[in-house]
Amino acid sequence: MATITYRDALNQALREEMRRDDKVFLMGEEVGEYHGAYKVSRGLLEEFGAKRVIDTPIAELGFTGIGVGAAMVGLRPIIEMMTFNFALLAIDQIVNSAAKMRYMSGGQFGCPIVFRGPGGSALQLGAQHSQAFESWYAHIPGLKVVTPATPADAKGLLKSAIRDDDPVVFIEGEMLYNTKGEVPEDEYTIPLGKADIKRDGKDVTIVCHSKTVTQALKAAEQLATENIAAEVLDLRTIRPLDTDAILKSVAKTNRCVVAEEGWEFAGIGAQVVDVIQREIFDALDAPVLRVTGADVPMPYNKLLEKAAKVDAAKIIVAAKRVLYLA
Amino acid sequence: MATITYRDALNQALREEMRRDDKVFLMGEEVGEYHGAYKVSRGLLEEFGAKRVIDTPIAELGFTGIGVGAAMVGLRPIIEMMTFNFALLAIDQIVNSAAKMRYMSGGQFGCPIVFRGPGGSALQLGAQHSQAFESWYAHIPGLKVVTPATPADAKGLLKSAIRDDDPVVFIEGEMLYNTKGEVPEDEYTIPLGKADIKRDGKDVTIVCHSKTVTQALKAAEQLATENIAAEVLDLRTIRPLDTDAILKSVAKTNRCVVAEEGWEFAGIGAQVVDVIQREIFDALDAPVLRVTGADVPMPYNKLLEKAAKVDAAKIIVAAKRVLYLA
Amino acid sequence: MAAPATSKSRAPDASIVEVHTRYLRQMTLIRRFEEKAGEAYSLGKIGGFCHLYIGQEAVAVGVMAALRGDDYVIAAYREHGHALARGLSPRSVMAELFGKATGCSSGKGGSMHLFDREHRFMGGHGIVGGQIPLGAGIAFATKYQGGDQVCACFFGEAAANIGAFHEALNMASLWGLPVVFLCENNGYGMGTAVARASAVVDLSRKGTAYGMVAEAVDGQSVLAVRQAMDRAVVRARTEMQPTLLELRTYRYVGHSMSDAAHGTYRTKEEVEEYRRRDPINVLADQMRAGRYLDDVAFKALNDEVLAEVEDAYEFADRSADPDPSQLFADVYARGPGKVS
Amino acid sequence: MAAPATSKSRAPDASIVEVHTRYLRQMTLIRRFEEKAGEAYSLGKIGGFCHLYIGQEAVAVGVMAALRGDDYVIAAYREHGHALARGLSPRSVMAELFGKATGCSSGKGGSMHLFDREHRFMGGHGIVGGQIPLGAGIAFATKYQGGDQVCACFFGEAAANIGAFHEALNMASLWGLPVVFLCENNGYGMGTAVARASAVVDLSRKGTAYGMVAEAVDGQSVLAVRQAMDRAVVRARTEMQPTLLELRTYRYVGHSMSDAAHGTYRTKEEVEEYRRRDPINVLADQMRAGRYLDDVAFKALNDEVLAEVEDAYEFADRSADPDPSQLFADVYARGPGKVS
Ligand SMILES: Cc1ncc(C[n+]2csc(CCOP(=O)(O)OP(=O)(O)O)c2C)c(N)n1
Ligand SMILES: Cc1ncc(C[n+]2csc(CCOP(=O)(O)OP(=O)(O)O)c2C)c(N)n1
Ligand SMILES: [Mg+2]
Ligand SMILES: [Mg+2]
Repeated sequence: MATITYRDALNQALREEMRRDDKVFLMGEEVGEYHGAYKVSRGLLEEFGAKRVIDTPIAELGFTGIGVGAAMVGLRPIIEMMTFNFALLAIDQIVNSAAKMRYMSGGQFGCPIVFRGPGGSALQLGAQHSQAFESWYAHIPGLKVVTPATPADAKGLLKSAIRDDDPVVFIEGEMLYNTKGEVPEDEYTIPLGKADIKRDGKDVTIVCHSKTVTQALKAAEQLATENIAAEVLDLRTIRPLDTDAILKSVAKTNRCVVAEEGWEFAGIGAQVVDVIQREIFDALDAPVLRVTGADVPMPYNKLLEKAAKVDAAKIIVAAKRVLYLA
Repeated sequence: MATITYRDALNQALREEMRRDDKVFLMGEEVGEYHGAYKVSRGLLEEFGAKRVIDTPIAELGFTGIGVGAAMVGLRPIIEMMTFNFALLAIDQIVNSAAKMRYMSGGQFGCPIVFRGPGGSALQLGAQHSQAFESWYAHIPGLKVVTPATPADAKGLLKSAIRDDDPVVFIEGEMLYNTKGEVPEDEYTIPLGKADIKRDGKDVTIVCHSKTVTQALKAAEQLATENIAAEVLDLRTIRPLDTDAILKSVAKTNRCVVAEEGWEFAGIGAQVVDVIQREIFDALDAPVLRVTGADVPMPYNKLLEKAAKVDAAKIIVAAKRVLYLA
Repeated sequence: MAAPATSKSRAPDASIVEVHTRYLRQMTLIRRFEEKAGEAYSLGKIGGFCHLYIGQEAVAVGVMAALRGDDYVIAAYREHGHALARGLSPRSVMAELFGKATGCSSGKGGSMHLFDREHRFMGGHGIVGGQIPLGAGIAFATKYQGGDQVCACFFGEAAANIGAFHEALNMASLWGLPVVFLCENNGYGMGTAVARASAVVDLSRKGTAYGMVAEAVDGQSVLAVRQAMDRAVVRARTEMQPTLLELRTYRYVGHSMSDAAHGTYRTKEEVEEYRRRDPINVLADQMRAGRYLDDVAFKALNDEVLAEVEDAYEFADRSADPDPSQLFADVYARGPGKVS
Repeated sequence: MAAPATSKSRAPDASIVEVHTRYLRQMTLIRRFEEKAGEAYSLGKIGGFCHLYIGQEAVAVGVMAALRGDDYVIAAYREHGHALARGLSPRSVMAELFGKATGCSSGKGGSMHLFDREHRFMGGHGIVGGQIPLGAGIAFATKYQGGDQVCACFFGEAAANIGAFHEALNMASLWGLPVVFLCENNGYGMGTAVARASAVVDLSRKGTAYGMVAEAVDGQSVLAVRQAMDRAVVRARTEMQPTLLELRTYRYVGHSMSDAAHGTYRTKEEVEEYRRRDPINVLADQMRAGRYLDDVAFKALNDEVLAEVEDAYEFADRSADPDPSQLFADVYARGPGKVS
């Protein structure tokens, strides 16, 4: 296995899938000559040319719609959102066109498209550039939502997303691009809809995704020094949600914390809590607790920002609380 | 008390607030000469003139932004969304401008604005015109979200929303405009953030809002014939959520069903469940169950549509299940 | 059906007779179909919104006449006429309006969401302006794949005020996409006259901002529409250049079935005025003048069309609703749409 | 500071000397401020994105010179220069970049979100094009209240491709709003040259689609900018008509602090080429030619400005962070932002 960055793992996935299928193309702001604002598409313009790596004007709604139109007639567009904050401008095409096309056409027109780019909290970018919208997309039938946490997952899941016949919202962790991890040398894919146990444990389950996986692992390590064995369950795909994996883990540990970068109200964790209490109410030894971003627009100041964000320490506190140790 | 329609109650609220404060104006598609697509603004152009009742081009993003700009300098715009389905085009201005203005300006610029119009399921309008987005807006700090169920609430809450110094997303039930109810003759307002017990009961709490209130009341009536006393708790305001009222009711009944027209995943009900299990876990005699719209884009066909929607029968089934009677 | 003139001096050639007769028939079919749809709506057979195309028939018919079978068509929610002109059977369109399993979208789309894969009829879209980038995207795909198909992308004049129009036209021009933007200027977006919504009323001027060839066309003349569309199709098919056509037309009826034909926003007189340039009459008069249409033939054509519409109605009426299991079908390519 | 020429034949009048000297000082202040900000960024004193205005100074200075104190200004994320030209103190701007409580947005906004109520400086907005409707809305409010204030609404040329631009310009023209749309065409949106993003490169042509007076202006000449803005302000203030000004300028540095000045998307030579028409030099040369500036005076002015920037830096550096309690303040007008 090679140790590479999350960014390079995504780049490999794009490259491999573009080699494999010439219906796949990449479109977005600065994806070509500039290699992407976060340099995920480095070298792709050079390899595949301007026909398949397309720099767009700043027109999120328009180029997203162009992607959806192209997908209706069988191409497999990958639409890069420079960040998902800007996707709010395109969300009508994602929700009202892409997600509904197959259904409202009575199954005649599918929409095999990937909307990808960074999401979640950033570093001192302030209120308009640091938001986690996965619970919005996950609310919508017709969409799939993927939020990889590691280089290996990023690569395997992006390849599956590109091959998928439905619209996939693929949200990369803006703070994860430089993180490194082992990635298999051989071709592989990871199925959408399957969570992954990133660390085994028997005392408490920490459900997490994207950047909070790193934080949960850190928390678990710390908890281990206090003889608490936390299981870290990375959802990986948010929709469809791997409820079996969640229930299995919590049925074992009887306690659960759900962490996410996004805001609390109607977040991913709320849905996870709902599923757990509904399905295995009696298995719970304590209420499920959630760790979320503070319920405020993201402040610019470094200290306020830190206070607003999820971190390992906050996860540890929650874990101890569900164990009635704090 | 006069018995009037929900539509007329809203009209009265608009009229009274426009009379009271000339900083208040109404802007949107067809609000003037056409009196609103749902005729909520009947007579307002005639009374207040084209300066204060402004017909716009079809440009949701643009006129929403114009409203937010006007609110920054002290006007009190009411922006009508012909339906909230179209607000997806404007959501960037709602979320990235209105909701964040006060915070990112360090408290210098508020945004006293109301975004209002119909939302929720409609009648055979198909996938793009029948959606309930309240959980999206409620996810966002900086916004308030109001969803009145009766004429009296509609009037009192709209008046409060217009006077509020923060951006309020005010979602009217598209199927409620013709419903009638008693409305006080004298001037009154209803505070945002306060739920209302629409029917007392001791056996099970049905948490609901907007159109599902009507259905919950119907369900409660039916349940009463089977000697089950259901308490119907109308949230009225979704953000801020009246958790005290929810907890108080459920602490009494020990059982709860949450109904909403929207989709299940990360819906309002998920948040309600989260709060309940977290705060009064031990008071629950059964898992909280949810009744939601089916997890599909809305189909046009009448029978499929009926199957997709929440109704009293589905609420009854859920209520009996939490009572272990089904 | 049509009676070719006998007078040698003005004898139109047979192909013109055939072509004009076809246009007349299609326009009449749309008119009769829409009238029947209005009736069915009043009977509660059709639900939801129902936007009729009465008065605008020359646009859809003239445009489709310039297209090949493998070209693409995309439209907004007022698209019954486009679907029929494109060749979808009145049965499948009417059945869709009735929400039946035999409808072109299997009863799941309804009036605003007519789709037909075989005819490359790409919908029926309900968000104003939403189909404009989609149309550009279909053209993008054609160019990407080296095809020479054209995409005909219809929208109302009020849609030209929305951002999606601006973004799509810029990219279509910038990238040379084989798409024709068909702005049907019927004077109103719901109750708003064009001059109350657009800072310029000569909508073809909007092309300037995108360096795009633009043309204003008499949308009541099917022949004028056909000719302008021919030019635009050549530009798209052989030069890979988009065109903006403004088709000046009028809707006689209300915005949808829930409105009166004329509300506070326009007068009865204005509607009457426009009815004088009825697209069906415009063509019929021309054919009459050329002596290849007489009253008998016209009536025969109309009767034939009426029968077809009746048949469509009967078919729709007796067709079955979709199976309840269809509720969860086609949310995703595979598997049901159940989240948890 | 400035040395008025003595030669009688060309003696500029005192007010011109004063005005030009002020422009020169403001442009130099912005330049030195931005250089210092770049330095502070490299030292980690400033975080996040930081978009410098170096090369474009004549635009902000020329525009602000035409405004009254009670007019409104709104801009995008590259707005340090606009804020300074508008009269915000270098201290409050630098402190905001440092995220300090003494910053103009109390440390919560940062580089992209400078706000100042007193100066009617309406932000600093980070979503491309987002401030264009906001600017139109501010102008709407002025007209609504019967005021005669003007709103100066800045954006980059790449923002002219987004829907918000289209929608806002149409309504501003349709409704006669007192706003000036200031399109700063610095040739690039990040790494994308204007011709790769816009189907027309003569951006003032976009005014045609909205029946709006539009003008292309030499954005390197502060005097040309001032004159064009004077005309636009009159149109807004007295005729209630918006104007679109395209200000042709250039940015010498990278899109933000994280980019090199020239990437793959432009050459070093191109940047050098443009530096020859540096807005500060263009004005200074003119003043020198008019003999009301010499090297000594220019150096003195520069030193003065440098001291002011140093002071701002020191102030920002020693200022306190916001109190932790500020995290939940100002989410709403009243009460904390806690949901449940
Ligand atoms: C984005 C959006 N806003 C508003 C509506 C409601 N609406 C439906 S049709 C219509 C008028 C459109 O007029 P035009 O584009 O001229 O087409 P026409 O109806 O005249 O064919 C409006 C406002 C919508 N469907 N989508
Ligand atoms: C809607 C949106 N899309 C993308 C971005 C990312 N972005 C920030 S600045 C920028 C380039 C803008 O260029 P231009 O408008 O010319 O202004 P300039 O930076 O040249 O001053 C882009 C793409 C954004 N902030 N908002
Ligand atoms: Mg129209
Ligand atoms: Mg630029």
